[in-house]
Amino acid sequence: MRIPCPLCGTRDRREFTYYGSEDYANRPAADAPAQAWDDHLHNRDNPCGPTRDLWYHDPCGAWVRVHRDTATHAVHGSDLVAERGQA
Amino acid sequence: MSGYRLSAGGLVDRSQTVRFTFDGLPFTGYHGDTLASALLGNGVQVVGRSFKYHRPRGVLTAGSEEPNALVEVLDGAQKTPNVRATVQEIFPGLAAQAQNAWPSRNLDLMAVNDLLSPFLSAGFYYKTFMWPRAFWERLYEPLIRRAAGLGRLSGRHDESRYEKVFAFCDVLVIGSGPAGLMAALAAARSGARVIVADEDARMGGRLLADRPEIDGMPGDLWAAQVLEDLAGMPNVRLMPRTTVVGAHDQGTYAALERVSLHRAAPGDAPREAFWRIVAKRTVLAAGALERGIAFCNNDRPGIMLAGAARAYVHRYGVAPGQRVAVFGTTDSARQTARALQAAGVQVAALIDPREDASTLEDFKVIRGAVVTDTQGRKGLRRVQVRQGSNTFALEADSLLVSGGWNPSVHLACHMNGRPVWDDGIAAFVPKPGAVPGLDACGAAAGRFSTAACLQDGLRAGLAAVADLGLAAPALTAPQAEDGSYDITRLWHVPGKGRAWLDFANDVTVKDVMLSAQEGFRSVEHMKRYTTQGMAPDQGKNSNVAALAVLADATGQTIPGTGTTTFRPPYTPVSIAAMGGGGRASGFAPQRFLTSDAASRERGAPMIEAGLWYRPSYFPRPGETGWEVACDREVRMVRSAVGVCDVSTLGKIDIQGADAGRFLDFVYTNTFSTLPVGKVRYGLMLREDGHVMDDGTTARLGAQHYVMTTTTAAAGQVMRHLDFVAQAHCPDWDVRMISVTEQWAQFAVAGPRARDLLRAVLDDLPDLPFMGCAEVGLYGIRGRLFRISFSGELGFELAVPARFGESLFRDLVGRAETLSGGPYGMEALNVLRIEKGLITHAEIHGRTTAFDIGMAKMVSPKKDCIGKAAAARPGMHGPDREQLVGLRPVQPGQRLTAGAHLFTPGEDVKRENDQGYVTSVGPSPSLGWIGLGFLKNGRARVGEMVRLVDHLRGLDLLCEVCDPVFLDPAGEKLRG
Amino acid sequence: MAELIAKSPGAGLHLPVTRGGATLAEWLPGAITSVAPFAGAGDKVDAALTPLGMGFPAPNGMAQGKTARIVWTGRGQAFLIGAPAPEGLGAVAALTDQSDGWAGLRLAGPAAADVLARLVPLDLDSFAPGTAARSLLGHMALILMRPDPEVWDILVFRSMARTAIHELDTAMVQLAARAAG
Amino acid sequence: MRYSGLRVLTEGLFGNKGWKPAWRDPAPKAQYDAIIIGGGGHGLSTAYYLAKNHGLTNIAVLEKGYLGSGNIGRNTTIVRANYFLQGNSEFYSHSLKLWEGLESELNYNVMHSQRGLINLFHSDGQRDAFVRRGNAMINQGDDAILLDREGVRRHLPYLDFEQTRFPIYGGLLHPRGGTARHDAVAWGYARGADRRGVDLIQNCEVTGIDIENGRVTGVQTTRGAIRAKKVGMVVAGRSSQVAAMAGMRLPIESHVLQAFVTEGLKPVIDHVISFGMGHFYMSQSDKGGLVFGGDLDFYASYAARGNLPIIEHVMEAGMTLMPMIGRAKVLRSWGGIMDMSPDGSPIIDKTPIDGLFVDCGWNYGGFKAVPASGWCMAHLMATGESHPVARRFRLDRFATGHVIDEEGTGSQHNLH
Repeated sequence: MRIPCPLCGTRDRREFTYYGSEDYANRPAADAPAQAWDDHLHNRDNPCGPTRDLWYHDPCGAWVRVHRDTATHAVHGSDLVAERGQA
Repeated sequence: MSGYRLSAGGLVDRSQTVRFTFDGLPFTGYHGDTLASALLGNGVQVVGRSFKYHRPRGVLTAGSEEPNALVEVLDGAQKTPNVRATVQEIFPGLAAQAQNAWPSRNLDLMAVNDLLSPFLSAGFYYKTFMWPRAFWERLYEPLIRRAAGLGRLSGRHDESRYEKVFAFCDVLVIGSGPAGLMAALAAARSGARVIVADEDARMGGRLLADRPEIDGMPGDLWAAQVLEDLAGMPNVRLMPRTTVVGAHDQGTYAALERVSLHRAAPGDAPREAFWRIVAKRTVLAAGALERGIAFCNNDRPGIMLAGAARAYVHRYGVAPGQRVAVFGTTDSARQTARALQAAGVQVAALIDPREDASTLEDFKVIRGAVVTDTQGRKGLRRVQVRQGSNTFALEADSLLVSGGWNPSVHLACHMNGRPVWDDGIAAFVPKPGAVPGLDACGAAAGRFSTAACLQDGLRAGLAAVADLGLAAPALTAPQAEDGSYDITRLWHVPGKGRAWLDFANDVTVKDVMLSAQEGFRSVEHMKRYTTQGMAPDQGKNSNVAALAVLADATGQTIPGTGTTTFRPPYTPVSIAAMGGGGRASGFAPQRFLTSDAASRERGAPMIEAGLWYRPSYFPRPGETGWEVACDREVRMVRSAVGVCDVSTLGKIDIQGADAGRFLDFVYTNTFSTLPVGKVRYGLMLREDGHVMDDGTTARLGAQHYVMTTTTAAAGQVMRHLDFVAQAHCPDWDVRMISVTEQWAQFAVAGPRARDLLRAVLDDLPDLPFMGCAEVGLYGIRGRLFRISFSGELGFELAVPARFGESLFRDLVGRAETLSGGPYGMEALNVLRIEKGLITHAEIHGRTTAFDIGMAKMVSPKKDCIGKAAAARPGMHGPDREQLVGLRPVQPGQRLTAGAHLFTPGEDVKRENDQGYVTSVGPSPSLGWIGLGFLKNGRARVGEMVRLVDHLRGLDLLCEVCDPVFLDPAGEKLRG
Repeated sequence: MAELIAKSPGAGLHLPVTRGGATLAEWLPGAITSVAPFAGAGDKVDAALTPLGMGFPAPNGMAQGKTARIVWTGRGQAFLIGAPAPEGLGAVAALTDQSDGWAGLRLAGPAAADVLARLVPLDLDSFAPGTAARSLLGHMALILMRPDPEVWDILVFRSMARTAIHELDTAMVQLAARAAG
Repeated sequence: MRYSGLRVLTEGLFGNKGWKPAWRDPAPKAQYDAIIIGGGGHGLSTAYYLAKNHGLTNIAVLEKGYLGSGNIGRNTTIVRANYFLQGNSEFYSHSLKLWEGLESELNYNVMHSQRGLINLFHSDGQRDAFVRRGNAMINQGDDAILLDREGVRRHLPYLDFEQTRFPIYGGLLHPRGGTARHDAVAWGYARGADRRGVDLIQNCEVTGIDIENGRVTGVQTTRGAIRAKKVGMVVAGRSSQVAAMAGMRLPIESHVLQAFVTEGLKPVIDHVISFGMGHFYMSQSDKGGLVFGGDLDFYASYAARGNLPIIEHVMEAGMTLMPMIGRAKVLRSWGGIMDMSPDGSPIIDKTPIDGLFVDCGWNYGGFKAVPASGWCMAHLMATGESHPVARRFRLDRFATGHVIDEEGTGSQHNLH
């Protein structure tokens, strides 16, 4: 499997550390209700199909949001977590 | 004796005789022979025994799909089981043995199973061996295990060399037959970077086995010409002896190269290399595999696939028998009969089930006929033929069978795409697009004539080139035979006896029928119930026929029955090849301290800690065991001064206008208010509210901090900080980088620490506890932190790593003049337990700030990572196990980490479990002491608990105490 | 003792070594400073680097000045190698001294790329001379530079020098033995 | 039809013509007392125990493919009860006891073989953690023996004690740990459930869950609507998709776990070996293949296939620990779809919808749980109360913080 790092280019999966769904990047406000925190930390759409998830490119230190498909392993693109659009 | 070496012909080098042994007997072959061709050339017919019934078996194929001729090669630690004799090239001194036979392949006592076969039908073992219960493990299972299996491992470490390689190309061509060569030529001439991989030692594919005429020349010569052309191009890499075994995501292919398995003395060359090939486009030109026909006793030695027989004649100059019969449903059979006759082999008859088959041959053609049975236990003697209502016998020592050809669809199916049934050829073909970027062509796509293969290969090559945006070269396919493929479907000739499908696992037509009878009617159920297709050939020879039999039994069509899943690897790959480089210390990098050599010189046993090697203790002459040394080192620190290399701790440099604010966010406590020149202990939570790590962070400047992490968590913390910065506060001005390796850092601890530092530093600054400063020493700059992990007056001195070893030697030498010296991990551990300081033994991932008595460190004034989740009801309260100190009621008793705690008087059982011990150590002043977690522990200080360690036979009473055993007011470290 | 003895990461590790068409030697790059421009300070960082004849590099980039080289080493980060940080850089970028944190190795010769292909998951044919990359050497973090077509400069963590040299040497031995067969 | 050695003999003498189908092939009825969605190991055992322990026989198991088509047939067949934390401890202990009587219970030889499981450790700290676990096992009434280095050598003389990257300090031996024949477990439960009247309906995919006023009333399937007042979702690997039909969002992320088997070999490995530092475990099947695996591929996936980095990592782990397996050839690899929960422990609980129950989140420990999972899920569905050994496997424990995190890696699904 090969993952596109927006900085370094497409690299072998072995250069990356996986975190999980992009839900982890959307942190609730400190005073958000408990349900929001439960959803942030635990509950997942867990789609069989297109998804966006978070990968760390260990060599360059960039957190990358990858647009890919969990059913086919197709990778459609990626962006930097720090510069991610809201689309 | 049946097979023999023809007096001429073949592509072997008859000028080079090669001597080898099989089952201890000497044989000779020629350079270029496989073990199978050499054995056939020597008339050896029985090469092994079958898996279940231990039937004598001979060579069936001429490729890696061979189900029968699996042998052990080499001896001692080099012994290699389950080697395909059809792939293994002979070399001088090669020693091979038959396997799965006892005492020998010719007299195998396990063959009694063959007589018991009525009772050993599919799945019989699920129905019996259950009584009495204990007999399964003691009697039945050991018997089954001994009878099963194939070859033997040596039981000794595989010390050989293996290699892994990465490669990249524009076009990967898999297979070098007519289709592959044309594809490669098209791609290469366009300027694309091309890799051509072929399983065989010699490239050319079926062109070598069939030698069809191409542009007026024999196919093998045409192939040689094209290969020479390709070899001369700098953008082409030819990889013979290389099997592409797996198609993975984004154009990544796994391939196994047999680098030196054919060499008598490989020297330092690897045995095998495991390639990871990344290709923009792939042309699958892996050809097709011939399949047999199920008839009674179709597994006897001497029965071979028809196409394989042609390969033995043309490629190796070997005849499969003295008098051969040929039986087949396609013209492959006729072609074989002709080829053998042309080579001078006596052809008994061609048996063709087609009523309209031509009889115009120089040999007898029996049309509208089938083979119904065979005779000859250790070698074929007679073939029973039925033509219409007549049955008669043919004398033959070899029967060559063709039931049609199956395209090698495997790689095209590795990404879950199922192949598609093609009724015209009665076989499955690859589903286009099933593997992105992969295009099947030639026989692999069901196009069987040489001309069609050449044209289709060219098409695939040009298509790949066009996809890549390269200019197509001017290239046309050469002229070649273009016959149509005519097949009569014949999967199974009905009869009374056993007709084999899966030779390797001994699965017969009856087994598949029984499976359907018992309700195992889906193809996956049938496979799993009968083990059809699960043997070393993975059903390459038999799966399609088995499907057909199942479809027949269940009244479904073959495509309606479907296939089982194709999974990597295409051919089996050694663990050593895929694990190349992992042997011994190669599994993970080794990290060495700058003080490593100095510690080892002092005899320190080194222990592994997060890839690093750290000294356990520094033994002195006469000291026996670690406890004596540890005791001395602890006393030394408490009474004089000790030196310890703490460079393994993670160090992260954090700078920027928002650095303080950022630290406030990742730590539970506040750092933005920390004065420059001061150090603070910080507690870091995971977002789920549990403790991630702890350590000290120093403020070096207004916008400059350096954070310390534990050794184990250094990488995790760096990744976490990057995540928080990039995901949650990307606009903050924070810059982070690891400086762990830049600094060699040494703890200098004990009442005489200042004396030691004064001798080393240009000027010892008057640092308060938790202060830091830059210092000068020996003409260089270092950093001095007044922090302590021992409870003593303590400093950590950091210098650029190049000076680490020298400074360590200097500090230790000077410490010794002050009655001090180095101390290791054991003493460090006792020192910190005496002070109730925690490590990852305590913050093991399930502990909260509340558990370790640090709830108050979670600042109420600000948000921080983990704060919200830490507020969940289950994360605090009296039901939680809390950090406590433990000391035995009877002085001198030993404690053990891993023991569990109980309330005295209660039964020792899970329901009553009160907690457990995490760390223990022998304190010179207090005896054995420990840290542990106890339910509602802080409220129970002063109570007795019962400590039980079943595994080490310990059961004693302890007093619960505060985790800080020594100097609770901290007078020593502030002194 | 009047002074501390400086020890290079590769000291005692039996370099240089030549096997077949590749030579592995210790490479002593001199001063290494990490440069991470502060927010919005990109232009100022470029300006501060101008005296060295270089600017802040793009990803996978490397610039070679007369005495020094600057190499992209990660998101918002580069290593200035071979010269001290120029005046004023520290005010516009976070700097750290990395001179002692890395073991430098130089692999050179016609077989060098084939040796690296045993350990580095990069397309080395497409790795243009004068560029750099962050990647892996086996299981180790790697900064790889290709100053010349047949010269590869390698930085790995100092503590891993022994493993890196062992793995490179093993690849060299096996590659050379293949050629011999 | 009762299976026995005598039956095998008599059938063998008469051409094996008398064997009957292992289970019926019924058409779905319009209504059942209870429906189990999922004909894998857990679903089949749930149905079996609903019928056997609770007398509910008007029930159906709905399977979208063939019985046992999920992870029950794609695992490394390890059976053990060696947990540390309360919740897991009592549950897996219960499961192991059920395993120990499974052949006679089911009249089916599932080839449960207590070959002994050895967890290796490589430092003092790891030893203490394993001792803590071993003591918990004994406190629970199970078995554990601490082996020092020489003890490990006696059992596993072929390990590399000299050069391996992480030196072997010792091991924790769990004598009752072992393996079983995975498919046989599914088939044995299926046959047992069928014999008690349960309808096992294959090729019947659930496409919707009918809910009225907060109560479940039945399911929609590719073979029509089926009414039932109780529905159990036992569909590890597809839990999120099925739960979504009921409007639920589960704390589950699906991951791929690869496993491997080599060509057959004469007996060489007797135990189950677990090498935590390398994330590697191995045993040898009765057919002679070395069966082994490692860690997840670590990215969310439903593709049931993996990639090379983890494959290589697993092989490298094998080579550093026991290089005598180097020349064994991997015959086949496969990938299972794992329901990864945020604490690595499963869920057996009611849902906010009346009559709808969920059994999921088995991470990669589901095989050994098959008997107890079915036992406890059946108890829950029949009585409406959690079984005592499964009462901590609550759906709301993540919200409340009562997590059961054996690995201590926190709320990141792929780290367990």
